[in-house]
Amino acid sequence: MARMKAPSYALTRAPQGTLPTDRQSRIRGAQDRAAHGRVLSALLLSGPVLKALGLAAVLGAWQLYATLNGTRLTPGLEVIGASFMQMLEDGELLEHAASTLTRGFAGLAISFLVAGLLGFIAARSWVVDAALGPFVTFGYPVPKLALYPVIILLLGLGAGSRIAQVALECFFPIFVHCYAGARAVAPKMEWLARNTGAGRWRLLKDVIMPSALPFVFTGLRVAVPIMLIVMTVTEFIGDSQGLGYLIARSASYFDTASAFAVVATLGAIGFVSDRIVVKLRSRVVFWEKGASL
Amino acid sequence: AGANADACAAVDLSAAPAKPVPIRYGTTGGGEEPLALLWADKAAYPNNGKFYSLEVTEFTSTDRMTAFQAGQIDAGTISFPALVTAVHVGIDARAVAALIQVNKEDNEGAFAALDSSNIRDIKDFKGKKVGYYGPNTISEYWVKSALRRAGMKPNDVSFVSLPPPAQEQALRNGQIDVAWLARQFLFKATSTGGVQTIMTPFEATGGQNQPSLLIFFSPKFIQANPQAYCAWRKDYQQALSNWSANREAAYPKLIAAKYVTPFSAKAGADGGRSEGGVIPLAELDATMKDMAAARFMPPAMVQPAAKLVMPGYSLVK
Amino acid sequence: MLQVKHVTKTFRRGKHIVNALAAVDLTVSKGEFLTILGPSGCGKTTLLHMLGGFEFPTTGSVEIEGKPIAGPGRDRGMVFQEAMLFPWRTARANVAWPLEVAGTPWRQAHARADELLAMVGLERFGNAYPGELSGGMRQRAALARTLAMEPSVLLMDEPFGALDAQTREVMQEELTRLWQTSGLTVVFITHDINEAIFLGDRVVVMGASPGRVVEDCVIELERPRSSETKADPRILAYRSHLWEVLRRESAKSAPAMAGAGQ
Amino acid sequence: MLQVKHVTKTFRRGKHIVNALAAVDLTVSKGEFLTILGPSGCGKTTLLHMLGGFEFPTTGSVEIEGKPIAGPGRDRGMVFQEAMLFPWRTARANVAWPLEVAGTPWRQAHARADELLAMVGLERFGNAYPGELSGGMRQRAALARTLAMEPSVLLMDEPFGALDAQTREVMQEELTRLWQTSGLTVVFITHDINEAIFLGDRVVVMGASPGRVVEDCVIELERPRSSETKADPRILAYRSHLWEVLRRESAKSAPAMAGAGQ
Amino acid sequence: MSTSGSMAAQLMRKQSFLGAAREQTWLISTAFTVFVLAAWEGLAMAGVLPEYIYGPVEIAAAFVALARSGDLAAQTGPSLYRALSGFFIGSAIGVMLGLLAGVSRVFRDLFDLTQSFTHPIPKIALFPAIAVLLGFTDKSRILVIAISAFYPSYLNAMNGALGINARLLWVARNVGASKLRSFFQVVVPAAMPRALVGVRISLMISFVLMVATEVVGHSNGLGAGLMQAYRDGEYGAMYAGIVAVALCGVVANAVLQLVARGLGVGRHSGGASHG
Ligand SMILES: Nc1ncnc2c1ncn2[C@@H]1O[C@H](COP(=O)(O)OP(=O)(O)OP(=O)(O)O)[C@@H](O)[C@H]1O
Ligand SMILES: Nc1ncnc2c1ncn2[C@@H]1O[C@H](COP(=O)(O)OP(=O)(O)OP(=O)(O)O)[C@@H](O)[C@H]1O
Ligand SMILES: [Mg+2]
Ligand SMILES: [Mg+2]
Repeated sequence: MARMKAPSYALTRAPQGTLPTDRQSRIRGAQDRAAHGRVLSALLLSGPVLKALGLAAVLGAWQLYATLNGTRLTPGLEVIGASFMQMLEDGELLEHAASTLTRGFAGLAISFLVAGLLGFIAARSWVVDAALGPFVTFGYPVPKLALYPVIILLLGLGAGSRIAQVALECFFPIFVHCYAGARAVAPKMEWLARNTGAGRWRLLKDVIMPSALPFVFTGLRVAVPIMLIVMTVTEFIGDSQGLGYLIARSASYFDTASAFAVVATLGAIGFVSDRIVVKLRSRVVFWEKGASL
Repeated sequence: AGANADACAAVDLSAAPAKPVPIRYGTTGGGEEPLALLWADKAAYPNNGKFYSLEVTEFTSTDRMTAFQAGQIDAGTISFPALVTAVHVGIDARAVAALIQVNKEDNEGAFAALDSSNIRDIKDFKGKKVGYYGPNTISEYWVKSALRRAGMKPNDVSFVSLPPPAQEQALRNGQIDVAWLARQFLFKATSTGGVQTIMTPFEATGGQNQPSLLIFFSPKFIQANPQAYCAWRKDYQQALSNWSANREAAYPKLIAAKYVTPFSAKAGADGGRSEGGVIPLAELDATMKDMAAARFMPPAMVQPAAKLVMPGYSLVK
Repeated sequence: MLQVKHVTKTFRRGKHIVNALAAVDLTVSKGEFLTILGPSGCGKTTLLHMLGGFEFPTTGSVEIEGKPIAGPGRDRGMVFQEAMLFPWRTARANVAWPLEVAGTPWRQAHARADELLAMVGLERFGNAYPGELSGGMRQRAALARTLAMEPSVLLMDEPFGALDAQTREVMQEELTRLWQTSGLTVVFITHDINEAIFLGDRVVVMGASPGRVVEDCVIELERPRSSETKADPRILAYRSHLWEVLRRESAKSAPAMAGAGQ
Repeated sequence: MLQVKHVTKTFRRGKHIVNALAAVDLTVSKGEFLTILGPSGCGKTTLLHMLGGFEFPTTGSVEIEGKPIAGPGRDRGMVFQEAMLFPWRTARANVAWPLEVAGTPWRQAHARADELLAMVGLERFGNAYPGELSGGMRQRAALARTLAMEPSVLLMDEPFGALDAQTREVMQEELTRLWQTSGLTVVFITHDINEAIFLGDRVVVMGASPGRVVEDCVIELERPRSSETKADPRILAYRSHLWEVLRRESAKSAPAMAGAGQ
Repeated sequence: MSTSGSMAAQLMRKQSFLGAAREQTWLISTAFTVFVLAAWEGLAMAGVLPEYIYGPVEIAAAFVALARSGDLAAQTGPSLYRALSGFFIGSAIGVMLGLLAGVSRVFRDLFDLTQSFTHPIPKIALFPAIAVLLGFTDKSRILVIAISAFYPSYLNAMNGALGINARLLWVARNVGASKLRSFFQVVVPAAMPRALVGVRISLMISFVLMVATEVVGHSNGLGAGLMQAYRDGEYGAMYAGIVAVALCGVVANAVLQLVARGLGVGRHSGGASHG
């Protein structure tokens, strides 16, 4: 193993933190250009700071609006925060959030299974593509929310109708993304796969899926918020569960602060889900690193 | 002049202003027929367009108060619980007249169950799913009041919030066991058959007269435009008496104005109107007490009825 | 046996058509090593794609063992002009893929992949992703992947184009050894006349405008060929002959290039 | 003048690091034609990318006229190892793009693009999209695009790798002519030793494990060089010398390749 | 309008081995559609379906009735105005910012947290707050639609830009192209196929929100009309409204596809890198 003149070319373990990354080198290059005054801007432009700045800007704008406007309809962050803590202590918030999440993710899972599968099949088989074509073209611009009454009539007012509504509303975004993804395979790569004699399943698993993954993840990122939105809107009516119900109830007591506290909770839930999806994406689709202008 | 004196008596309605004052009014879209006559039968109410002009916008219940707080409407229709809550949280809206009155003759609607079910009165509600219009609506109060009277607890039933038209279907599909059916839906359901009335609001509240739907105004608006307001109020009272006198003559006009559909017109007489649109303060107080007792409303919200109305300008007794 | 019978291929480009191949006839015997030379754009790649079953002739037919080629098959391994590695797989996993497809157990497939990578001089880069390999390394990895398929026909499109002279020689020797021990049929496109002569049993020269076969030259050098063979005077003769043909072809196509309208 | 001063470059691959270049020193004078040879994966492309300003050294510095290179510039035209044409633009529009960027009127830019396409023998393919061009055609189009920039330094990464011998000779002559008339500085990576000698004022050989300069050889052949020059006996001498160096380098890296653990 | 063909052409370059003739595709599309409609109608006629689920013929009749009454024409104008204005504003800004975020880490980081936090908030829940600012007017509705349409376009454009082969941008930098020019002439075309997937979703969301916003506050339009019909238990008019909304969506989508094809998307495979 350890040969006498082990070439430094060989792969060696990087001593932690000693190696400048590409970007650091680039920054260094930039620093060479203008020797100083860059430290502050480098700090300001660092990832975490920027991310926090972006969010702070939005929240700050809200607070400003609230302060200037001063009506009960746009409560300030401190009022919303107080309502939030109150509901958290009551245990109400968690209970309703749990109800929303279990139903919502159940719907999303169903949608992903069905739409993902159909999307891939339609992308790869012109017969299925042709058969589904008119339904996709006509079905996807139809606001599925308009069908909710019918769904209630069919499935009742509990979990069933909500799960169905979420599945229905998320169906097309997921379908469209999976369809586009399954068609984004580089032609030569597919030739190659067919050359090795890869069967349908192989082709799907090892070539089409990886090529489609960037699209699928975008689909997921689009679908999670749609799920939360649909859950909220459908919970405005029906059995008294979920964050949507909580919003409706707060609104009927003209308790805007509580309503916004619930809305913020929805934002937080969506935020966490989105972070998970983003982390997963960078793990799974590691070969798409992005480029800078 | 004191709270009891009618301030409108002092308002001069002989000379109209150069331009009528617009009253931006938010409606709910159900059971407001007498009010709707003001624009559906405009010719009969010449003050509309002379002293005031009614700009009507239809809202869902919570949106209406949002619009009001944002200064986008001056007046509107409000349910009694919503009024209590609004005044309690400090919204500057005060009731000036009654719109729907729960009383013995009232047929604005009823709680109903399927013939095939074994629900016959409030005692059978235990563990059942009851359709209502949502939290803090008057339909919730009626159920809770009846439950209290029957010696039961509010959470003996589970409430299912549903928009009015969905109630009948949900009942027939077994998604709920008891539905709250407003007049035209009750009419439709009973004419189809298989559904029977369990209790009316009047029965549910133990025979208590009470206004369930009120008209509110912004006190600031009235103070700034007493003439427009009083002219409107006069017209409204006129419309009420016309409505009581001859509903059959009014329906075609309401249909033409698209306020009601021909079908709901067939649902017929209502009877749930207070004489001259007057708000009986004593009834309000009694109802609020019952609301608190039925655990529909936190006791902290109970307040003297006089605080809910606009002193001087309201039709009260 | 591969047979290309009177094949033409036209591509449509908007309103225009491009005649890529005109009446190509070609037979490759079993176990033969055929090399193809020809000016840039004369249709070599197009022809090879047809043998692979990826594209189809506009007229004429392409047959294997007397049966028309209906699509790609594991029997005909293809090395594309661009490496076309899967960016989501390491070099090793890329090479192991055809084996996994064939149902080889994972461990075995990866062990074999390591052997093949060693053969092309990439043993230390098994864990590297394609984006981290140099151009020549990618080409070698792609070659290893195709070899993993153990095809009976090897279709290679300028596989050593991005390799330095030394590595190229090593690879040529490896390929020759492999071919001799396994009875492979090889169709090999190159731009290097020496390579074409050194490797091939037969060198075919294609001409452009439109693409067709202009020279079919049997190389009568003994096997096994070694670096001494390279000094053989016959090689020089072949060289100058093929060079002459190529020059004539390019010259012929050059004015045609300039003259032909769209 | 381009100066590479004690440059090292390390790539990070997960937990491992790859030493692509170790202490490279190199100076290219103004107007010089420098060719680079070296085994596959020795870091030639990496070095060229640094001269282009696309990548940066881990240690050391790369300078132009005494100033560190901070980024890409129009003065240094780059021909990439892969053609990197814009797939959504026709060949003509691809070549015209640098001119459009420089503010040349559309009509003029396209006229000039047609000239350049003709120069690389693609006059009939101005309307073709890159996906419709053969490998060699794409390479030529990419070259034309870089020439359209009229850079003062030309950085070329195996630009003629996918060309047949004949086309290659034509292109070599064109390039030489261009270089002689314009005072260009050229850094040219190739795997063809003859090409390196025929084109270069100086040939640099790089070695692998890790990448560094192992030979710097001035070619003392008179200009202009013609096809007769190719018969010059000195060429043979250079050839065998460079070949020897390359062989030694590859040989040195080969056993290391086999032995080095991960 | 060819359905599957255009679906494919718009999204990505088509490269199927089993390329089917246009007529075949058409035949299958028609046959399957007719089959489903016939099955549905059959069930409706057999009385298997509940009373409130209409058959296709009944819905068509209701649609014709609504169209005859003139209500349809009156409702379509304002609805389309809202949906399309919101869609244009939202998706245009979304695509632009998304592409910027794709190529600039600063932009990406700046929008990152904000995006993931605000995206899942039901915009319709913000309507009251917006209405305080702009009133229960078309302005508020368009704003809500635009905000909602923003996200899918943003995300897809960003991911499209992230997938660009970095070397293409190197070429641009080498040529000395300004950032602006590189952005419009390299990033935009390379990312367009993916960005358009997002624009498609945005269009869909715009129509959903069109219906949702027309239910809030006072409104006219298709959404308000169909909700009114639903409230009145006039299911025929409700279904007719749904069909009308669907038709608007379909036409808008078809126009979008034509524009995409006019822009040349789908003629090439974009700049996404593959090894
Ligand atoms: N998809 C296509 N659409 C249109 N024309 C094409 C297409 N593919 C190839 N061609 C044309 O067909 C001709 C032959 O191309 P091919 O790739 O076979 O050439 P080649 O001999 O491999 O060239 P090279 O040595 O440069 O790789 C060229 O003129 C090319 O422009
Ligand atoms: N992005 C990267 N990440 C990790 N390693 C890299 C990366 N780019 C290049 N390398 C490594 O750096 C070394 C030099 O690569 P480079 O592309 O410069 O070689 P080259 O001399 O151009 O070879 P070729 O002649 O095959 O093109 C190789 O070992 C390669 O694996
Ligand atoms: Mg080729
Ligand atoms: Mg290289």
